[in-house]
Amino acid sequence: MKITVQTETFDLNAEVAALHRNNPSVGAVASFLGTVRNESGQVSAMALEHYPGMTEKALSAIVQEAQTRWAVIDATVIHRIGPLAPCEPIVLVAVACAHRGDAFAACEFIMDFLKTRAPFWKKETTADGGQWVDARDSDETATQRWRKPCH
Amino acid sequence: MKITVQTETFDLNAEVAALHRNNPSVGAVASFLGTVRNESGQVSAMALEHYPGMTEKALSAIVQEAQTRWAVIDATVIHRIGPLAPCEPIVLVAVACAHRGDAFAACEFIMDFLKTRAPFWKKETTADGGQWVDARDSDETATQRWRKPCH
Amino acid sequence: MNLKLLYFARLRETLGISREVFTLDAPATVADLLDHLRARCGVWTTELAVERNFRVAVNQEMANASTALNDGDEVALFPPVTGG
Amino acid sequence: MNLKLLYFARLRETLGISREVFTLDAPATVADLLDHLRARCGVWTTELAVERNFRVAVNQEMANASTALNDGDEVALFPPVTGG
Repeated sequence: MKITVQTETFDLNAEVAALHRNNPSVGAVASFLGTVRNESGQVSAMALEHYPGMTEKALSAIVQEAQTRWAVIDATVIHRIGPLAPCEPIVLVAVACAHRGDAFAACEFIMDFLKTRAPFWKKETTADGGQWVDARDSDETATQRWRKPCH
Repeated sequence: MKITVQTETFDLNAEVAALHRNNPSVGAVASFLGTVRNESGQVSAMALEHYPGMTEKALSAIVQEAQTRWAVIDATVIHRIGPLAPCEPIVLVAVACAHRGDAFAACEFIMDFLKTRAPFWKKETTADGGQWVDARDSDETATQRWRKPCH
Repeated sequence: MNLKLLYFARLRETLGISREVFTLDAPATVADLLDHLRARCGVWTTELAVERNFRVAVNQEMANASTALNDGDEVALFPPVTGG
Repeated sequence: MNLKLLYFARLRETLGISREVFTLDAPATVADLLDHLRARCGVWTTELAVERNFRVAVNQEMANASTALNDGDEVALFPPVTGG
């Protein structure tokens, strides 16, 4: 498992290759790349703040939970912090499994929990100054659907 | 939309960059990389046969169906044919959307239909000679779950 | 009518043929074509038996037994697909 | 007992503080700590009002109002997270 919080960007090829490591049991790598959106055309920059220490713990716990639910061979989570320009990569989650069903589910699970449980905060810079991004209800809804049914 | 059937390998970075194209509406790229498995250690090579003409049509139809179901900004499907060694990449499906829910769903939908509706056939080479890979029931099951409910 | 028949993967190897032109009286469906092919006996009868798991595409679209055939159609026979 | 309080993102800016050491009588819960902070009045009362949407972590794990506090605990207050 690789969990990294860093200011610099990352290389998708290198990360997927490091995750796969020519392991012949791996048949499926699902990955998610999140990038800075600027739909309004108003965002000149974004800054990511986080809670050092808790971030890494929270991400590790999320990946470990995914590993108990699906047959995950290995997983990588990289989240950037600091200033970012529109279109720049923010986050990479990549999961290697034998089969695609496990890889897709684990990757989406990790992203959904990262969005609501990992202590990162986005602040957008526009001509009007800085504005903290509001949490979206849809992210909490996405997280809730992974709840296991009661027995 | 980019649909390619090719013998040579592909570059994940280049494909994702071409798909994203610095479009500030894109916030999410979900991708799937399928690689040649060799769990038994017996597979020395794999060969992919396909049905030229129908393959491209089938893949285009699958991506178009995904575009009617989710808010897909752009999508890329690359499938390799010919001889492949264990651990080599076979298939790439990458989908760019504004939000991750659409990207994950469309990417998994395309893979599930590719697995059961696109005319590719795998043949593994072992010490005993060539062996056509059998279709898996679980792939058909994965496809069926995307059926829309009747109204 | 003349049909262009194509065979792929395991079926191509077992039947020992990758393509042929086949002449059939119109009107006819995929089921009629399969009956004629099974009448060749041997591997044709066993490989194309109703209970065997194979697929038929007409003009590069998935078809079924009742799909009507027309002069010049391209009809492909192949096992369930296993790409990806 | 002494608590190490941390504030992040919008809360850090609005409250005008990023960290402090806070002394509180034991035993105490997160709810008790919040009551003491609200008693500072002004933005403290409005930002930490029960109906406001904020989160509390104790020793880097998500906590709730009834979470017990111990001497030396690190307590962080922050808005709902928005990474990814």
